[in-house]
This record gives sequence, structure tokens and C-alpha cells, in this order.
Amino acid sequence: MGRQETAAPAIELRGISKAFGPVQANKDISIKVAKGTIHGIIGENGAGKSTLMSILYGFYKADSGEILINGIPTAIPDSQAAISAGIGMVFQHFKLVENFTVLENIVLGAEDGSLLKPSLAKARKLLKQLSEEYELRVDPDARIENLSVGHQQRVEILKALYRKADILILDEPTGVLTPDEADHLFRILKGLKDEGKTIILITHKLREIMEVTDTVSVMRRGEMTATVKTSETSPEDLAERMVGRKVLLRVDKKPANPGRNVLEIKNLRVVDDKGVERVKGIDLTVRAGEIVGIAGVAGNGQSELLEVLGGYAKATGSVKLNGVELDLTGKHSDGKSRREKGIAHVPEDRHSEGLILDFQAWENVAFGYQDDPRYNRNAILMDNAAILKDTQEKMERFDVRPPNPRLAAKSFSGGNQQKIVLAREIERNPDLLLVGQPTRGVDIGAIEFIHQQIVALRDQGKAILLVSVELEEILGLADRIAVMFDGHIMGERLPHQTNEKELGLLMAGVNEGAA
Amino acid sequence: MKKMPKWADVLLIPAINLSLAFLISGLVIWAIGKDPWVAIKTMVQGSFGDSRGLGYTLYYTTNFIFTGLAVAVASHARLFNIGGEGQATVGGLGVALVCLAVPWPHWTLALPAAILGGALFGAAWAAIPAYLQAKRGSHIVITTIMFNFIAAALLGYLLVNVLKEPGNMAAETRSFPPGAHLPTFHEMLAPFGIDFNKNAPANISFLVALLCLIGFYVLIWKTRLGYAIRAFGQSESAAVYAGISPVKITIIAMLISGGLAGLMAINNVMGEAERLILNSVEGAGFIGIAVALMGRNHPVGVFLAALLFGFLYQGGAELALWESIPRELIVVIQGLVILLTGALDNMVRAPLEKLFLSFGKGEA
Amino acid sequence: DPAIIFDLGGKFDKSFNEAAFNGATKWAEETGGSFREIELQSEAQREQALRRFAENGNNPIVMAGFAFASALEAVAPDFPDTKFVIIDMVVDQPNVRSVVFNEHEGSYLVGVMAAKASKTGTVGFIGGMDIPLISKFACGYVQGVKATNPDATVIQNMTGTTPAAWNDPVKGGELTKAQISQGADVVYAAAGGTGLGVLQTAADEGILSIGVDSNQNYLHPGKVLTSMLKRVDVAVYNAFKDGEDLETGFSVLGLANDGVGVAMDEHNASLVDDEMKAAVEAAKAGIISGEIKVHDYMSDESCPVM
Amino acid sequence: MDFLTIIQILDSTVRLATPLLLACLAGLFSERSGVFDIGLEGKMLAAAFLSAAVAAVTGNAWLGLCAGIFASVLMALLHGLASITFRGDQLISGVAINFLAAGLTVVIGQSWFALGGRTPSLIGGGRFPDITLPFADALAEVPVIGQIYSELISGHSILVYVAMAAVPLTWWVLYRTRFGLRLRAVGENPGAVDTAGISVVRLRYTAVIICGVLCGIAGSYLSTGLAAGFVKDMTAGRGFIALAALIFAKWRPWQALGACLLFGLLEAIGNRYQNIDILGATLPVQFMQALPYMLTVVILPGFVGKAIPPRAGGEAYVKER
Ligand SMILES: Nc1ncnc2c1ncn2[C@@H]1O[C@H](COP(=O)(O)OP(=O)(O)OP(=O)(O)O)[C@@H](O)[C@H]1O
Ligand SMILES: Nc1ncnc2c1ncn2[C@@H]1O[C@H](COP(=O)(O)OP(=O)(O)OP(=O)(O)O)[C@@H](O)[C@H]1O
Ligand SMILES: [Mg+2]
Ligand SMILES: [Mg+2]
Repeated sequence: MGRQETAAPAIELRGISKAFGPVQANKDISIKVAKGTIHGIIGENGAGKSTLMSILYGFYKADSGEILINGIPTAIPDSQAAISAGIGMVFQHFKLVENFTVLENIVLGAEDGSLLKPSLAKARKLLKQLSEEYELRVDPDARIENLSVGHQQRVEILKALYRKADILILDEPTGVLTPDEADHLFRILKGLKDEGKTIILITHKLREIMEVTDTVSVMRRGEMTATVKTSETSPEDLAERMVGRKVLLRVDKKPANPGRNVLEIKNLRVVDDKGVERVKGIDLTVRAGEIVGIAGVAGNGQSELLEVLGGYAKATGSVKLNGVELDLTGKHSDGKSRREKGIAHVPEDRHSEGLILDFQAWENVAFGYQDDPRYNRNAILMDNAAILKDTQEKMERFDVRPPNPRLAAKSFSGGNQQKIVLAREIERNPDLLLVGQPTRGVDIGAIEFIHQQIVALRDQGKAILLVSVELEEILGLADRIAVMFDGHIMGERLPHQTNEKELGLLMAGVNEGAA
Repeated sequence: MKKMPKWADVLLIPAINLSLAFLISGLVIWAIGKDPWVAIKTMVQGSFGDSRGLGYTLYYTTNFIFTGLAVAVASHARLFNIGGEGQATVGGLGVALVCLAVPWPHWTLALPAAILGGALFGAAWAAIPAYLQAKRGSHIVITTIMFNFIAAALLGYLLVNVLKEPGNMAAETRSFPPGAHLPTFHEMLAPFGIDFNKNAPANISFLVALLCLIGFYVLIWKTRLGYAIRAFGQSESAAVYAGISPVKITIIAMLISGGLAGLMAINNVMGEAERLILNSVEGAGFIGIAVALMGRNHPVGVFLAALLFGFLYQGGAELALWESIPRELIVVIQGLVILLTGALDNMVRAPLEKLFLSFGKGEA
Repeated sequence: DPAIIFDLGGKFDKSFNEAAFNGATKWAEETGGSFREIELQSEAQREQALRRFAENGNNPIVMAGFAFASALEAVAPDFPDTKFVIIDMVVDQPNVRSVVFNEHEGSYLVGVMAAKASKTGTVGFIGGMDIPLISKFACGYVQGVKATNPDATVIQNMTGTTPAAWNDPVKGGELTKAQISQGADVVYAAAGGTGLGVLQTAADEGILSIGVDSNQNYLHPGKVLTSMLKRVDVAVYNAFKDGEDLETGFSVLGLANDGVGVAMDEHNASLVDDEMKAAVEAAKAGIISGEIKVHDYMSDESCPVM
Repeated sequence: MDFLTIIQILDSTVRLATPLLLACLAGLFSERSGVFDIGLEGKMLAAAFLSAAVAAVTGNAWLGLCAGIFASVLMALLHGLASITFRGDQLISGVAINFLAAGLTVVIGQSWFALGGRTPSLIGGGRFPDITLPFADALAEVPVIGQIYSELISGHSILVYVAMAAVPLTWWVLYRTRFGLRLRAVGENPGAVDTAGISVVRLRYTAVIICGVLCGIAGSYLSTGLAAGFVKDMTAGRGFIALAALIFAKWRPWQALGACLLFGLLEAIGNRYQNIDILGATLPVQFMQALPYMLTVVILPGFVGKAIPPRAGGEAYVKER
């Protein structure tokens, strides 16, 4: 009862409440995080995790409540105050200036004087030191927009360390990382922890919680429902606390029963608008009734592959759908013509491609299918009533919450947004479904549902091409796995005959079994 | 847990904003030594008090509906068309050529032809900036500004050197044939026993403008094309994913926009002046920007904003007529109205929203 | 009360409208009477203002500018008891007095003076917009110059293609500089507010300028050679003085009846020597007698000397 | 075309480009910070008026300049209030400012001087005189170099040199100082600036005020440098041309200089050669006057390519809705 109890927690929140207009994002939340620990926070989409952390970082102002740092009540009216209190935060959506260099991003707001030169020089030196100390190597002169997400995240962490943060908050840091990058991140976090820094980690991935955290809190609908020691809980237990019901953490599916070839790709090459060859001659077949998963680190040509198949990028080579050659020149094809041929496409990025965030749900359900006769009265007028009705039904079948077709897409949580896209594409009954990153940023309750839907479509005898950076997802969902690296397919594996380690090596461009 | 009720959003806030604008205008009027109360009475009386005033108000309103819709269509595709002025100028040329080319027997024939002429010429004038934006990435704001100047030069040249009647001092075409005369409200309403002022310039173009408002609504929210325009305007990358061609939509949206601006000419050129004169657009293209922005690119909003500006124009004229108030003061009032109802909207909205929220909570 | 309607340029344009305003003011000061006025803001207001004043019982109603013609054609018959006066244009109605000026004659005279004053043999003309009225000024001017010095060069410029061209002194100044660099040492400006920039730059650069409509000699004493007077003020003053029973019909104000002329006052006395004066007087006499025919651009829309 | 003519045209180019350049750099600061500004015209006009008015009353051009800057900054603050504090639409606010300036300058001018919105003509110390640089007269006879120096470089108002100096200064501020780094950042991603502990609001206000100062100099140059007094609407669309130049320059200082000089050059050429005879036919004056605009349209796609505005431009920074 002595010493350990008296040491003040690094962070203590008391009775934090926050409302956005009518939405109560945080309700009377209290929590303590001990110094030198990694504390996990989990919760469904929209549970209020990001809001709580943003309050701690001074980005939002709490309506009521108190913050204590190292036992001292501290007012955090803005991020400046948070930074001086030793808090650093890596946001879910990075706060980086895209066309700035790494160095510029790091010194921004932490300059030493009114001239840049000395600041940059000093930062360069410190950066070198930091990156060696923590394995956080990045090119200080690279532009952010040319960096992979993993590297961008390193920049965010370096930013916090450069400002001498003792408390580091990471909001869904692994949503966009490869398993390798995630492991790397966790090594860094553990290193930081060993130095006595305190870390708060928000994630949807229970595996990560179990792996790296010391304690974990669960949030539901704006409230903190539980805080437990990680060693005293299990993934199933956490999932249940989070969602309020039992969740199946493994994908439940029967063995595949593949039929004819639906998609045949031969020697496909894609050159992007900067003249860089992104896909360098790949061959791939997808059969009816099977899910082919493409694993790989983001940026190795998967996105371009999906774009070509989706009809809005040019390529050379040959792609056949049900034995019929597709136009790859872009002259006679676009997203619309591909859909008419029976290719549905759940794009990787729901915010910039899959959805129009300011459109209402029903308008998004017609998105890409605006020319469908069922959605149109005649050659000119759309049949909005029919779309609304269809949306209502889709929302019920796919359990989109809230099931209000008139709500703007941006008002749905990530998981529910994804369900809208999925409902739209799956219910088209396509011959081929292209799915990119189906569960990025989605909470586990929704993941379970999305996976079930994809499997169900397969069981109807449809061909599915799945692209994901989540190895776990690929392993659980795919019937056959192709690994892409640098525009090539490094090899194909069957899920039950391989493991994360082998796939990880392939993703890194190492093909041991190739000989 | 209720948000602000809709009536407060669409009626109360604009009303408060407008009152503020007029309050400040009143102070300005008072500052230059006139009676603000008399001024406002003169304005309202002069623009809505009788059928003459109303006829003028609606005449201006008609112009602003066309140019406001022109800006609004382009805005839905996230294109900022500040070329309404030039497009309306060239549209006037189209209308004039149509009206002068044929000895029209009756307006029922002349009007559709003039509509076509105005819209086509206006659209053509928007076509080059549209093409350059879609295909070459030239910024539409620059090109449309440039095309305003070029249109003025073109019209000046044509009127002075080609279309002008010999012996006429003014650079203008001859008057249109009587068959191209559009019925004014007086003529339109006489059969119904309504005696509308004979000389007010409001004419059947107003009804065309109303049809355009409805057409605009249908186009933007009920048709596939409108859907594509809005989708493209919201997100180009998403539009590409959905198979909507950015090039095509950019060009189509600008053609419609230019066509609407050009259509304005059936009101000012064919309906009012009945001949083509220099500078007949008189800045209506620029007012259209304010109208579209204040009307939130929605036809009801555009209509109300156009009416507001029609009122300011006509009321301003009356003010100048009877109160000897310099016309620039009217410009100041217009500026204040735009500023308060358009740009400083949140000054009133935010506190009001809070107020309603706390009421809502009290009830819950 | 009488009423006056100013054209779109506004009553303080330093030339045409302002001259009209001065005439009205002079009448008001002399008689102690009052008058109504309005500055137009839009084309549609022409007819509106006419009618409103007529209905209000204002009589006579003077409008300054040729652009009123078609509005007046429509309005005049509806108010047979009201007298209208239109300046710069002919409207053939029983209750309308049309006042036109022989600007070409006055411009001829300033052309003579320009040619006399020029040492380089190159003189300039700067107009506002390219409209027929401005060509009328230009054509008379060129004739005067050429008659005096057949070898002289006249550089002509227009300021712009939009109404902004009447209010752009900066551009007026640049055009003046451009003309100076081409050798011009006398510049005649017929460009409203833009002309102020012309006169200013000419004064700055040490060349001579010629004002228009009102007497602008005082703006830069000793640097404005003269001003081509167009006595719009007289036309307005007369109309107001004649009152409700003014004589209608066609009235031409030219050199003969001092409707146009050149401004000679203390501000330009030092610039005008006796020889120049004599030349001007001779030209004036010749024009009045019909010996010198100054071509009116408006008669056939062409200028023989340009 | 002889050498002297070229010099004279370039000389005219410099004068015509100066107000554009100042307004363009003004817009650059504002828009780089994420606040779009189509009210450059109005700010210039307000400054042109007040500077001329004060210069006329005091007979001191410098006081006039201060007053012009004051007027312009006032307008800029109004724009800031609407678009930063109250998160209003930046375009509407800009349009409103253009209206207000067009109206107020004449209304105030009329009740002040009773000259119909005109100010009295400025004389003597009320105007910025042209400065003759050292040795300019002595070198005037030296061919080429001397001519360039004495005719083209020397003999402009001080404000011309201020405008020219503003280009490298802007570049330096933008790319070499802490303020510049933050300014560029806030126009690209205000969230990044905010979370780095910098006040977005303060930063944007600073930018908008700088914009006001530069527009103030531009307007003052028009009425107290180039012309000698204020005439209503005397900016004559230059604010919009400056905006076009800014887009042309892709929001960069040196390119802004290039774009403004180009616009100035085209106008100077249009002024100089209004009636060109080509193959016996005279090109109409309207053609020559529209030529700069037509050339802009032609040059734009050929040489400039796509202009990408600051990413956060045009939108108010809202973190809570
Ligand atoms: N800036 C904002 N303005 C208005 N409402 C907001 C804002 N940010 C969040 N909300 C609302 O507050 C609630 C909590 O959101 P928050 O982002 O904290 O959730 P989260 O737990 O981080 O979700 P996720 O797992 O999807 O990241 C949601 O209902 C959301 O709609
Ligand atoms: N500014 C905002 N206004 C309204 N709702 C918001 C705002 N920001 C976020 N939200 C909502 O808050 C919830 C969580 O937002 P968050 O930014 O964490 O994205 P998300 O749902 O996790 O999606 P993703 O991870 O795919 O980006 C969502 O419902 C989102 O729509
Ligand atoms: Mg979140
Ligand atoms: Mg999320």
C-alpha cells in the first residue's frame, strides 16, 4: 500500500463531459493512467475515444471536468498548453502539411527563433539522434506527400518526441500499417515505455491491446464502461464489453467450392500519370465461388490494380471477364461500363472514392449506379422515391445505424459508412466483387458483419478479389492468397498452408521458397 | 436534444441579418443628413407599393434570377463562373441577331427563337473557358474574367462598326420589329381584368425565369445529369470512381451556366430595351454571384435573393428620385446586405443556435 | 419645378454631365428656384425617371445624353403638356426640344490651336470609348490640325471597351506618356474622368493638353492650352429659364451662337499668342460664314481626313 | 521598333505592373494563409480614396499613404471578421467589400469635398514624386546600359521601388522565416498548425492585415503616385487582374512578379499600338484593347498548366461543428 499508491498517475481525468451540439460525445469520464505504462482504449466507432483524447490534447475544450498531469491540476485550453505539459498526440488523421518536408513539419510550432535556418539545422541534428535512438528513420528532406503512411506516422511520433513529450497519445495508429510496420511501432512504443514515458493507445484491434498494453479501458456511447488490467482479460471478454454482445472473432466459413474462371489477368502493366510503372506484368485468375486475397504493403501496385479493374485507370495487357476481353485503354470504359459488365467495386478509400460525404445515404446508394433503370423514371429524371425505398431496405438488411436514409454520409461512423458502400456493391449481385481494405478503421462489431457478408457472396458462387493490408483479415477471409511486391506478384499461397511470417517475407520482397 | 428548428434557420436568421443590414444603412443615411425612416418607406413603397414599382422590381429580379442561376449551376460542379457578365453580353448579341434577322410576325414565335439565340450565344461564350478548364487545367476564374473583357470589346466593335444604324448617335442596333415585342405584365394581366401599370418593364421573361428556377430544381435534384454535376462538385475522385467524366461534366455545367446567363438577354434586351445597346448587362453578372452565394445555390434562395436585389435596385432608384440620395449610397446598402446576410451569417446564427439548444434541453 | 436627368456617368464627371449640372445650379442660384434631379444607375431607369418626373408635374424635363432618345420617343407622347429637352440627340416630337452641338466645329478650333502650339508637329487625341460621338470630336480635331499644318501627325487612342474607360485616370496618364514618347506635345482628351489623368500627366511631363466640355483650363494653369467648350450648361440654363412654355423643336448650338467654342481665360493667356488667337478667330469666322466646311462625322459616319 | 521605344514600353510596363504587383502580393499573403480574397479591388479603392483625401487635406503624400493603408486594413479586418471569426463565406465577404468600397468612397468623398466623390487634384507634396536615382542624368547618354538605367530603372515613384523590393522580401518571409513557415502551413492544413500549438486565428488575421497593408500601398500608388487624386472606381478592375496574376503565378512571389509584368507589358503594348495596320487592313482598336486578355487565355494553358491553390483555401477552419 505504500509507495506505489502514492506516486501520482501521469494522467488523471475527472468527470470529463463534452457535447457537440446535440451529440453527447463524452459523458462524465474519469480515468487514471499510471506513469510508465501503456494504456489501451477500445470502443466502437463513435464511442468518443478520439474526442476524449482531443480534449486531453487541448484540441477540443471539455464542457466540464478536470485534468491532472502528474497529480497537478492543469488547465489545457489549447494544444500549446498540452505540449508544455509534456503531452504529444498522433491523430487518427495525421496533422501533417502534405507539401512540406519532414523537417519543416517537425519544427512547425517548435521553432527556436524567427529565422528558420537555425531551427532547421538544430532539428536536423536532433532528428538524427532521435531516429537512431528509437529506430525512427525517415529522410528529413522528403516531402510528406511522397512518404508512405507508415513513414508519415513516424514523422508524427518524431514531432511529439521533438517537443519532449512524456505522454504520448496514439489514435488508431495501426489502422494503416502493415503487420511489419505495426510490430516496428510496438517495439518503439515499448522502448519509450522503458524510458518512463506514458502511452495511450487507441485501437480497434484486440490483438494489439493484448500484445502491448498494461491496462485497457473500454468506452461505449460516450461513457467509460470498464478499466481492467490487460493480463486479467481476454479478447472475447473485451469484445463483449465493447459491443454489448458476444462477438465472433474468427471468420466462420465453409471451404470454398471454386468454379469456372471469372477473371483472367495476363501480363497486366500500369503506368501512372507521373510515368512510373506501378504494376509490372502480373497474371492472376479469380474463379467463381472463391475469395482471392491480395496481401502486400500499401503502395506496391494493389491500388492501381483495383483502379484498372474498376475501369478508371489505363493499362496494357489483357483482362478477361467471363472470357470476354475488357477495354484497358480507357477510351471505351469507365467505372460505369465496368459495373454494367458485372464488376462491383468497394474502393480502398471510402472517403475520397466510395462515398460523397456531403450526400445523404440514399444518394450514396445510387452512387455509381445512377444510370440503373431501377433508379430512373425515364431518360432524364431519376426515381428518387425508389432509391429511398431501396436504401431503407438495404440499411435494414445491413444493420446500418442509424437507419436513416436522409442522413448525410459524413454523419455515419466509419463502420456504418463502410456498410453503406458494401450494401450498395454486394446487392448488385455482381459476377466479380473488388474489395479494397474493407474494414479499415472499422470496429470489431462491424468487421464481423462485413466479413460475413463477403463470405455469403462467395457462397452464392461469385468471384471476389480482396485487397487488404491486414494479414489477419487476408488469412481469415481468403481462399487463395497472392502477395504483391513492387508491382509483381511474389507468389500465391493457400491460407492453411502458410503463415504470417512467410507472407510477411513475401511482402518484403523475399521469396525463399521460389527456388 | 433538438437542433435549431428549420423555420428559424430559413426565416428568422435571414430576417435578423437583414434588419441589421438596414439598421446600419439607416445609420449611414442618418449620417449624411437624411431621414432613415422616410428613406426606408420610400424604398418599400416605391418597389412594392404599386404595380409600377413592382413591375420594375420584378424586372430587375428577372435579370438576377438568370445570372444567379448561372452562377449556381456552375457552383454545384464547384466551378466559380465569374463570367456571367460576358456571357450575358454575348447572349444579348444572340437575342438581338435573332430578333433583327427575321420580321417576326408574333412574339410567340420570336420568344422561343430568342431564347435559343441567347442561350446558345451565352453557352458558346462559356464553352472556351470550360474547355480550357476541363482539358488544359486553365483556371476558370482567370479565363472567365478575361472573357468578360473580351466580350465587352467584341460588343463594342460590333455595335460601333457593324450593327449600328447609320446616323444614330448611340452605339445601338435599330429597334426590334414589333413582332418581337414581348408582352409586359400590363398586357398579360389585362385579360384577367387586372390593371397592371402599363409602363413597367416587367414582362413575360419573368415567367421564363420562374420556369428556369423550377427547371433548375429538377435538373439539380431530380435528374441524372444534376446528380452527376453535384457528385463531381463534391468530389472529383469519387466522380471518377462512379464513372462520371470530369471533362464532360465541367463542359456541360459551364454550357448550362453560360446559357442561363445568356438567357438574361430576353429580359433586358428583348423585353425592356427592344434593341441592343452597349453595356446592357450593367453588372447583373456580378450581382448574380452575390445572389447565388446568398441563395445557397438553391432555387428558392436564388429567387429570394434576386427579389432582394430587385428591391434594392428599384427602391434605390426611388430613393434617388425623391430623396436626392446619391446613387452610391444604394451601393453601400447593397454591400451591407451582402455582408450581413451572406458573410456575417454566423454572427447571428451561433448565439441563436445556442439559445435554441438550451431551450431544447430545458424542455427535455 | 423643372427636372434634370443625368446620364450614367454621374453628375460629377468633370465634363458633360457636370456642365449640365452647373447650368441647372446657375439657374437655381439666379432665380432662387429649385429643381429635381437624378443620376441614373441603370438603363431601365431612363424611361422610369422620365415618367416619374412627368407624372410628378415637373416641367420642363431636361435629359443630358443621346442615350435617352428611345426612352423619350416612348414617353413624350404620353405627356403632351410636359416639355422635354434632350441634349445631343434629335427626337421628333411636338413637345420636345432637341439640342445638338457642333462639337466638330469646336474641336476644329482646338485642332488649329494644337497645330500652332505644337513644336514637334505631332499631336495626340485620347478618347474614352470608341463610340460615334467621340469620333465626332476626333474628326473635327484632326481637320483643324491638318488644315493648319498638313504635315502634322495625329496620334489617336481610346481608353477602353467598358464604361470603366471613362473613369480610369491612370490609364489616361499611361496613354499620354505613350503619346509623348511618340512625339506628341499637345494632347486633346475627350474621355470624362480619364481626361483628368491625361491633363495631369501632360502637366507633369511638361507638354500641353486640351480639356473638354467644361472649361478645364484652371486645373493646371499655364499647362492646359485650352478647353473645347460645349455649353451644355447654357442649354440647360436656357431650358430652365424658358420654363413650361419653352419653344420646342430643333436647336443647334454651334460656333455661330457660342454653343461651342474655345476657352480663353487667365489660366491659358500665357500660352496663347496673338498669332494663334488670330488663326483661331479666322477659322471661327470661316466656319461661321461657311467658307470652311468642317466635316461632321455623324453625317456619314466617316472621316475624310482619318 | 527602335531601342528607345522598347525602353519606353518597358518603362510603362513597370508603372502599370506596380499596382498589380502590390495587390497580387497582398492576395498572396491572404490566400497562402487560407483566406481567399476577391476583395482586393475594394481594398485598393478604399486606399486610393483615403490616401488621396488625406494627401489633399494635409498636402503630405506620406500621411496620405498611412491613411490609405489604414482604410485598406480596416476593410481587411472586416474580411477577417467575416471569414475567420465568424467563418463566413470568403467569396461573399469579398464581394461585399467591393460593394462597400465602391459606395463608401463616393458617399464619403462627396460629403467631404463636394466634388462628386472626386478628391481635389493633388499638388506638390501631396503626390509621390518620381525619384531620379544617382547618376541617372549623367548616364543618360551612355548607350543601352545608361539608357536602361536612366529611363527604365530610374525615374519612378518610391512606391514602385517598394513594390519591387516587396518581391524578394515576400519570398524571404515566406520561405526563410518562422512566420512564413507557419503561414504556408496554415493555408495547407490549419489542423496541423493548431495541433502544433499555434493559433490559427491569430495567424490568419496577421496574414489578412499584411494583405491590407499591401493593398493600401497599391491603392495609394494609384491615386497619389500615378494619378493626382481620386476618381470614383479608379481601380478599374485592377484588383481582378491582380487576382488572375496570382493564380497565374501559382501563389508564388517571383512568379507573381513575372505575371504582373506580363500583364503590364501586354497593356503597355496595347496602349502604344492601338491602330495597327496589317496587310492593308486596320485592326480595330477594340481588338488591340482585348489583346492582353486574349493572350492571357492563350498563354495560360500553354505555359502555366494546372494551378493548385493552397489546400485549405476558401474554407473557414472549423474543428467543432
Ligand atoms: N468535431 C465534431 N463535431 C461534431 N460531432 C463530433 C465531432 N467529432 C466527433 N463528433 C461526434 O462525437 C461522437 C464521438 O466521436 P469520436 O470521434 O470521439 O469517436 P471515436 O470513438 O473516436 O470513433 P472511431 O472509432 O470511429 O474513431 C460521435 O458521435 C461523433 O459523431
Ligand atoms: N467534424 C465532424 N462533424 C461531424 N461528425 C464528425 C466530425 N468528425 C468526425 N465525425 C464523426 O465522428 C465519428 C468518428 O469520426 P472519426 O474521425 O474518428 O472517423 P471514423 O469514423 O473513425 O472513420 P475513419 O476511421 O474511416 O476515418 C464518425 O461518425 C464521424 O462521421
Ligand atoms: Mg476516432
Ligand atoms: Mg475511426
